[in-house]
Amino acid sequence: MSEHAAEYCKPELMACCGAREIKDHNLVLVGTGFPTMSANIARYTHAPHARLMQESGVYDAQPKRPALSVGDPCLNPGAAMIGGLVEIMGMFLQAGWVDIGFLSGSQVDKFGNINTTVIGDYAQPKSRLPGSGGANPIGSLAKKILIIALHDTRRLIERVDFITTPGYIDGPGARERWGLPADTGPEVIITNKAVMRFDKSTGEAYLESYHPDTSVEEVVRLTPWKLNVADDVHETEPPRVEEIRALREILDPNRMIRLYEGRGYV
Amino acid sequence: MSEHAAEYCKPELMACCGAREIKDHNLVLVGTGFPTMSANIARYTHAPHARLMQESGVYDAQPKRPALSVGDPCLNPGAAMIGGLVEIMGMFLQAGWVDIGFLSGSQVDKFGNINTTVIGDYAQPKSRLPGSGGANPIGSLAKKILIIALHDTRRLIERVDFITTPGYIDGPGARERWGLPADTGPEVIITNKAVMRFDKSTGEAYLESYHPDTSVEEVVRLTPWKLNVADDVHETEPPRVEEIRALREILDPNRMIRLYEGRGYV
Amino acid sequence: MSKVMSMKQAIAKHVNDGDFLFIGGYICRTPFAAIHEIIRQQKKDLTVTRSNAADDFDMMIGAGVVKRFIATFLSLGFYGLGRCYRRSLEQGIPHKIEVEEYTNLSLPMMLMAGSMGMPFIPVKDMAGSDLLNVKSFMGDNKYKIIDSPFDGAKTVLVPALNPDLAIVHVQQADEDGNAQMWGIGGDCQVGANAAKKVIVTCERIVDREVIGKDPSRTIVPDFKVVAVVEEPFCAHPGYTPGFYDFDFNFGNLYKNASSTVEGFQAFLDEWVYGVTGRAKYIEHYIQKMGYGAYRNLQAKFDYGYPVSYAY
Amino acid sequence: MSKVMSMKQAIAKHVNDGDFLFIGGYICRTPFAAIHEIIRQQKKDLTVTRSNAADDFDMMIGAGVVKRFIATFLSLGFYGLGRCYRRSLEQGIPHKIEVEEYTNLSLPMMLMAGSMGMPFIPVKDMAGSDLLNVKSFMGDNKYKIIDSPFDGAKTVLVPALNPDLAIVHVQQADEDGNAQMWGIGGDCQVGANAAKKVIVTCERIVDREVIGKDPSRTIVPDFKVVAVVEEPFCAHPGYTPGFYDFDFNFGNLYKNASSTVEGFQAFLDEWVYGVTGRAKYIEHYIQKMGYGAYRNLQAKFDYGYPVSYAY
Repeated sequence: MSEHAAEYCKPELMACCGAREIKDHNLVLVGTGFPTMSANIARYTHAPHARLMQESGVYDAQPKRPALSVGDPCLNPGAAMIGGLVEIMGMFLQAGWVDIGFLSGSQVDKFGNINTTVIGDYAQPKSRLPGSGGANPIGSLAKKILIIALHDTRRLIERVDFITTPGYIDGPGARERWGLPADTGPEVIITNKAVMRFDKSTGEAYLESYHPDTSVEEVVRLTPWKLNVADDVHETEPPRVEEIRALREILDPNRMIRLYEGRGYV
Repeated sequence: MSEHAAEYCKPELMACCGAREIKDHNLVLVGTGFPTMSANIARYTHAPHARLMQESGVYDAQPKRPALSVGDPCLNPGAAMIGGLVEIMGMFLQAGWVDIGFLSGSQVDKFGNINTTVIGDYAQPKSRLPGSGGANPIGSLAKKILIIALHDTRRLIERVDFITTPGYIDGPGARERWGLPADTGPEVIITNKAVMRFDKSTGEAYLESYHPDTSVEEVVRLTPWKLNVADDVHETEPPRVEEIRALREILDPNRMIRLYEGRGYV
Repeated sequence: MSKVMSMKQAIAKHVNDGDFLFIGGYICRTPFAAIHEIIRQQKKDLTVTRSNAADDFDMMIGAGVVKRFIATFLSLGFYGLGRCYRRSLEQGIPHKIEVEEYTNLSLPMMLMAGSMGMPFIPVKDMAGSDLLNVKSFMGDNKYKIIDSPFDGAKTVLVPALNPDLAIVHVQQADEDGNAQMWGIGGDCQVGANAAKKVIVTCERIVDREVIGKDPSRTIVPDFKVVAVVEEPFCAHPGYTPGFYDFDFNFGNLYKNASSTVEGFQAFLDEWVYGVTGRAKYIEHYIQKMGYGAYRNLQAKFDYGYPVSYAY
Repeated sequence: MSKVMSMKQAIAKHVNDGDFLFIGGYICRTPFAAIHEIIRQQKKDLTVTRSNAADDFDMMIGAGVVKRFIATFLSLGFYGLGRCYRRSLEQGIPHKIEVEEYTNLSLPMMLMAGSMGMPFIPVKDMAGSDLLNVKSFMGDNKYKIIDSPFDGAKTVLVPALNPDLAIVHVQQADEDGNAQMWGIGGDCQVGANAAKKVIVTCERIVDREVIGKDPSRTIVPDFKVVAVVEEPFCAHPGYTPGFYDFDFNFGNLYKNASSTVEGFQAFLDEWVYGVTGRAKYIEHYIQKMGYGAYRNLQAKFDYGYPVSYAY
């Protein structure tokens, strides 16, 4: 058993939870922030052959500073291949090569559907969000989707206002009926309070583990749908020493990840 | 009126006939041999902005020796753009940018249909030919098709054994019924005896001009279908001095074009 | 046959009110100088498209030149939501644009289909999402669902797009328009080649002979190009690989300015209407931010290896 | 994780009897050493494809390793018709292969569709020709004609192809398989990326750092690659831009040899079965043709310019 870090912040724990979902040799389509952190923690620990790509056209970048966007200049020098959206979203993702995709959104529901389009009515928006971008195709076509979310009753919701990106849509069999590829779909929702894993037979997220300093009861209370709890529910394993070392010594020496604390990830 | 060359061989005349069909700024999809000669004569005379491309992926090559194939090494250095079949056949041809295509075949019929697949029965071939290659898409999609043929009653035929590349198929309206793009199709058949132009209202080739040293009667006799003759039928204009100069001084100083004489182009 | 002209000429001559424009870029190689000129010339009723739009499209929407947007995404990324975009859709300021929504897979595929003369193209995304339930100006032609004639599977088809004009920024082009690019591509190549004509803006004009030394780098052939504009620093505040970095601080400036209608107007007055073109823009930038800030954006020296096409 | 191995190992390990192979090349960058090894190992019942096949495919057909051919064209070009191909189809020597015929537009599009996970793709060629009237082993799935759901226009759809394995030759690759290419492409990139796995043969193995100096040149990413074979002169008698010219005289030699069954067999005995691999092949070439002939094929020195991706 690994030793655990004595001290860590919640975003660091979340990044480690993401990393643990990544297997060696996995191909990971990342954005900025959490996904890049998670994928790189995995690379520096148990998954040295995992490879990252950005939808803008970059495969296996070697950035010398943290990328602020998927089109960041630092992703260019040293990459193994650079094309464009056609290559990453068409030739890699749609062709079925991408193992892991990360998603987040303003609303996430129990089926793992995600809304990044609009709060309120589409025609008369209360709040207009950016839209799908790469989210819909990633959610449709990557083999395993990891959802990052803030655990509150505004972000987690019984039913999203708009399905930008399909999770299990309205329940078991829906992805198949829509013709989405077999063996794709959301795997977990990683929040600042818990890891919720999807039960493929119901399409719903259930509580797998609650983070240290919270409890099953608190997580259930902060989740607006009737949250099923795993028989073997347990405390989330804290960051391991080698995970934290990768983060702080190699990936994020300035601990920029703590910016997420300011956004509520505590 | 231009001066004419005192001496020339039949393949040179044919190359000039091809060149005269090319307008300035035309994009010409060429193979080797006649098409390249014709397109380059045009470039060095009346169509300086005409541009050549080869289906293998090359646009505006600057070869320092005559290319022996559309994949010849000499097409690489100095080209303006190199891609592959997807770029030339998809992005340039299918997208409707190619003005001129050259075709030839073992059989050509009065509707400009061309056979490069098989002589005899398809399943039990008397003679198996190479197949379509780029011919079918060029014949389907280039705005103006120039057909180069040997004028005898084996190559010219009432009806080809196999339509590899559609001309006017079985007559007027057929291309439209099949959904081929408007304003495409064969323009002329240039042979070693004559120039036959297509009547768009019947889809059939008629005699426009007979080459010096032959006659309407000879051409009609050597053509296996009932050949219509233009009211203003006339002798083909011989190579102009400037056309022959481009050929012999720039393009083909060794007069390799005379190889075609050995293949019957006399 | 040289097609070289100024940005002012290129936009005046080739961008018409009501045109459908593809504008390339992905933070990388955004033709910002062209966008400013479009705004300066107060073009109207444009339909615009690109995958992953950012401050460039936000600015055009805020300046009122856009009527319709074939979209996948619009955000300022690190700097948050697109303020002008939100004001347009939430409050109708300066007017409510019409949005047809796709994704970063389907839209590039529609442009690729357009670039290759296909009528439509099958895509595997959008199924099961509300993107199929919202249709705007493309109406029932936004997409079609068929049963595949091969295996009966439900298949989403999206139509080819052929913009009237594309504007793309590249590292180098010759005077005829053969355009060469390296680094992050976005949907630049398919978007440019889908268009009926192309304005190429570039960091440097090179001889045709330079193009011929490395023809595999060419992404747009000259025959599609109607104007070539040599416009160094064209992509600022975005970047061009090998030439300059993106401008983190300017991103903040735009974010803050665009947070209010007045601030956005003041931004336009200063950086768009207040200059006659990119040269004056750079002058103003240096005057305001200091030469050090400008100098810091210039790319480091880190060249690769040459290759040979010889035989 | 190095995937470097010998050609013998790569073919033994990754080419199975009955496999569907894409083999790249267009006179340019034909992986001839791989083809010879496939013949040497007497693989059976292969389905093979590529647009514009030449002496390489002719030789495989004559050697009896091919069962089925998804074809557009097979010819020796300047040297006339493919003799082995004709003998197979006209006389059943060594056996009659099955041929499914497409074109140099439709086949690359089918491979492109395969490379991008599309189920099928619309093409504008083949309509009105007898190519629609001959169907072989693909049967009714050779193509489908539908009325476009957008505008009702008659539209030909062709299916995506996904070969079991692609073999492509490039100028350089790293040990993991990131493969870089320049010059004439044919359908090499779409064919390689359509396949479930790829053998990359290359003129030189380079460090990952070299790949990273010019990542826009990469045509196949390492994760698709199962073997990397450093095999200089691999494409002879074809060529590789920047490395060597094509061998005009060898073309004549093959033409003449393949004109008869006996001559073809003697050719295989000498150049394929008679050598253990490409090193011995080159030795034999030099012994027979002279070092001067070998030297004359080496490319001239004519390098372009390096570019920078720095910021």
